[in-house]
Amino acid sequence: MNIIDDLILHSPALIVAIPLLGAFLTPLVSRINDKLRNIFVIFIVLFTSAIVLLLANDIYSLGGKIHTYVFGGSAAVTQGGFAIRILFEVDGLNIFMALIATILAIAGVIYSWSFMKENTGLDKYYTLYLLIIAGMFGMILTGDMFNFFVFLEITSIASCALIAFWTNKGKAIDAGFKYIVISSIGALFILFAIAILYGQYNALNMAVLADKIQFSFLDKIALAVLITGLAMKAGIVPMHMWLPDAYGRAPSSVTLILVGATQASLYGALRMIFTVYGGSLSNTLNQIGDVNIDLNLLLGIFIVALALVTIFIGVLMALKENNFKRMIAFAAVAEIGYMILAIGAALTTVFSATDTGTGVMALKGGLFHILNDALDVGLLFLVAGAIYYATKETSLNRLGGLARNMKYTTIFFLIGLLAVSGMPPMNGFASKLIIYESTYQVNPILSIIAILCSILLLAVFVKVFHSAFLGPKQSRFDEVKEVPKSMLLAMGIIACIIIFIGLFPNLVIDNIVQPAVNAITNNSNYISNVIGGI
Amino acid sequence: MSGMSRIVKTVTNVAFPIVMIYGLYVIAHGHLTPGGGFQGGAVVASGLAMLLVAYGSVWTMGKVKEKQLSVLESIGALGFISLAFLGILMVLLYSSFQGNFFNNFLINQDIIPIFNEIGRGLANINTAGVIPLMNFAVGLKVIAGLFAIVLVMAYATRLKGVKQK
Amino acid sequence: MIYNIPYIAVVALILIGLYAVIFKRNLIKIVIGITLIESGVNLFLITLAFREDSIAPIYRGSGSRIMDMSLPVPHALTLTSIVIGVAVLALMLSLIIHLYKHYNTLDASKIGREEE
Amino acid sequence: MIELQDFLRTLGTNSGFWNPLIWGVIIVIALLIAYIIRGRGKKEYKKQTEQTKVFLSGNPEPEKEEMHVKASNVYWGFMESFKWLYNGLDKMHTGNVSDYILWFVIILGVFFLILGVI
Repeated sequence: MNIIDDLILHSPALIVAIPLLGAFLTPLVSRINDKLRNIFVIFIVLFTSAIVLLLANDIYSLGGKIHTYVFGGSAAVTQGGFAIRILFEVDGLNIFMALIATILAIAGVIYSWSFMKENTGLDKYYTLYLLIIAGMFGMILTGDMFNFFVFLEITSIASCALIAFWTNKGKAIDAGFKYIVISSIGALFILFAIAILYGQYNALNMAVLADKIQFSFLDKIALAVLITGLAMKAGIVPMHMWLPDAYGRAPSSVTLILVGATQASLYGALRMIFTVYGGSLSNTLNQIGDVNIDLNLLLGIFIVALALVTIFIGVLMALKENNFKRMIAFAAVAEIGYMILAIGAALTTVFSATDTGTGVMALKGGLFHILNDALDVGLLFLVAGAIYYATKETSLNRLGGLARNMKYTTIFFLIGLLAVSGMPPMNGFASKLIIYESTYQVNPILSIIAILCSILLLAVFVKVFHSAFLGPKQSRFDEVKEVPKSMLLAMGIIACIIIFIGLFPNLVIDNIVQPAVNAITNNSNYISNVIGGI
Repeated sequence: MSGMSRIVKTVTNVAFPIVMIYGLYVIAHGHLTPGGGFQGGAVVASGLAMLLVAYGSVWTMGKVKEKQLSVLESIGALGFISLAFLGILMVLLYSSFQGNFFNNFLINQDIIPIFNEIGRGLANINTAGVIPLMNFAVGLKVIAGLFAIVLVMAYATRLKGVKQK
Repeated sequence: MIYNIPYIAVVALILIGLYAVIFKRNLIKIVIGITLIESGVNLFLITLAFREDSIAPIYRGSGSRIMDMSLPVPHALTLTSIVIGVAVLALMLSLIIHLYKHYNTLDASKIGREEE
Repeated sequence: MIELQDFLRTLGTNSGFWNPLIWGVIIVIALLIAYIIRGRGKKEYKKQTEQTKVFLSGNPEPEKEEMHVKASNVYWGFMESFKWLYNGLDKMHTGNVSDYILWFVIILGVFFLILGVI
């Protein structure tokens, strides 16, 4: 199978390049026929997904393998030990995030077929959509700091344009403007940090940087700027306020892919903390007054504090909100808090020698929750979009009795509700269970707050379920019908994956999450593999 | 805006070809001198923007449609990406070739020897393999893209001005 | 000391830009602040590439003085950052045009406040 | 690669386990019990008679559509008792992009403090 081998060999480049090619072909194809364009876009996304699956199969079949791809030549030129060329480095964590992005991309494109049908300017919509997908995959797969910045900007520019896609609504344009301001400032600060690192070590490659890093004064500045910038892009309280605006005003199919873009930023933060700075965080002491504290402990405690605030404020604001999509966006903020909670808890313990698996357990839960959150929140956004499509209403106050008209949508919403609030047997329960247990071993209060907020999250979605789907039949909605098949198909795909993961969580954890955890905790393997490969 | 005075138009008529030639020079010599596709494209686009300012957006919109520009932009981007793809596909042509994405497949080969040189002076445009070709593609994209941005912005703000009066 | 002046300018540019973004309510001024931050970062990158008595990094065969060239990578990074900056600037300005059409104001505290 | 027994394995954590299939069996048993209890209800209940009509102390029954509790009224008591908290939260969410950046700078400062830069 020569061609399959070639595809796998070149897959990191193809995963980014094919959506990019598709993006620039879309305006030309849409001059021929609209239907042809839709089929073309779906074909491009499916083809990319097939390559992602091939690459994933290749990486998982050889445990601990890191697929290094050199752009522009067969080998990276290393005159004097410099990695000049751009490298794509794919390990367990990268491919885990890529699989999430794949699911979201497929569902989003299928959903767009009917959801956006009545809009004009769809050639631009699909171009930008494929650009977001390409940028997201680029952020996830790249092993080069500057390349990460470039793909971050591609993603944010394209998603800003799509957030403001409904230009007849002032609030949508306002949300787009806020998003571009936030993301360009965040990205500029990230570039500043990258420049600091480059100025010191003459390298942009993540593995080379991780090898060389000294944790000097300038590196500390760079770390602070990197974490803050990426945390803002990931929507951590108190830098979350752009998120309800952007998620709430964008078309639902765009919101789905924005969830993926947000989590790509979260991946970036993970990569920076654990891989690039991982070796030096654990053996650096920080002096506060007279006491010396391990830096990773201090950083972990602060991240845990941010996470608790994130969960708490996200849930409370969601409870108050009456706009359907803004409410789900606040719930998404809370869900991000759970991931950060697990990551912060892991950061406090995973580097210490006396750790008895708590840190690894927490990381497992956190990463598993990234997957689950993308699916659950994504499904809820799709349901919100379906309701908007059918009724043209966004406010929960004016909805009611929709379960009588939209049977399947109601079932999908129920699945998403149970999953997002961590009810068994859905996938959210499995990951939250691990997070509760591991954080309990760090500090019991953390898991108590987490469980309480999870109950509040259930209350939030019970409110939605009550006010949108239950209640007497409303005469305004007599004409409302079930949404078209492509939207149902997209929701169905995500719902099936949710139920599958919920029923067989161990299968997913052993085969997909565990390699990602290994990739995070073992940064010396990453360094030796990549530097040995060039 | 509906065009400026005759003096401005005359000066624009004189300056426009010079700006164009300079921009195209920067694009074509991107691999030999400082510059390249984006810089040259920006120079050309600023020349076109000068035309837009002097003659007004309505006149320019009559000459160039935004849709044509977006097609040009797509073609430029496609050229860039396909040159990058050719780096992989060159494996099919020469069997011993180990190609990667973005590979510079025109240097160090013996099929088309004219591209196989190293530039020693400003006249050697056929050096550096695919880099000049990529510069052309990027230049085309930047010209079309920047001009489309300026044109659409000028046109949109013009409509607003009419409404207020 | 004289080599530190660009870095002082970098910090000054970034701080002025942040000031404009945080304390100004006019959308255009916010955009100007972002461009100032961007210029600061670009200046920082360019300063990193500087070497004393260096020549432009253009390879002209075996006779080139490779070791005397200034670093080409930060130049490329700066150029990429400028390109991205142009795209962001164009996008922000066109969004402002749309916002002005909707609300007839550029005051950030009066935009997007209507009840639905 | 993936065998049948993998599907049946439980999710083991450090101090316990979770098996959705056992949970499924239990939920089926619970539903069965609920059905049995429901089967022991009153037999003389008849549909479409006076028994099903709403009795509001003799007051006329309002329109059915207006009986639906609006979303903003669902957790009214909760909102009212936590008014102090929500007032603060509302003050925080100004919706101004400048304030978003201000929070960014504040968090950046805190990170600088923690990492020992300042």
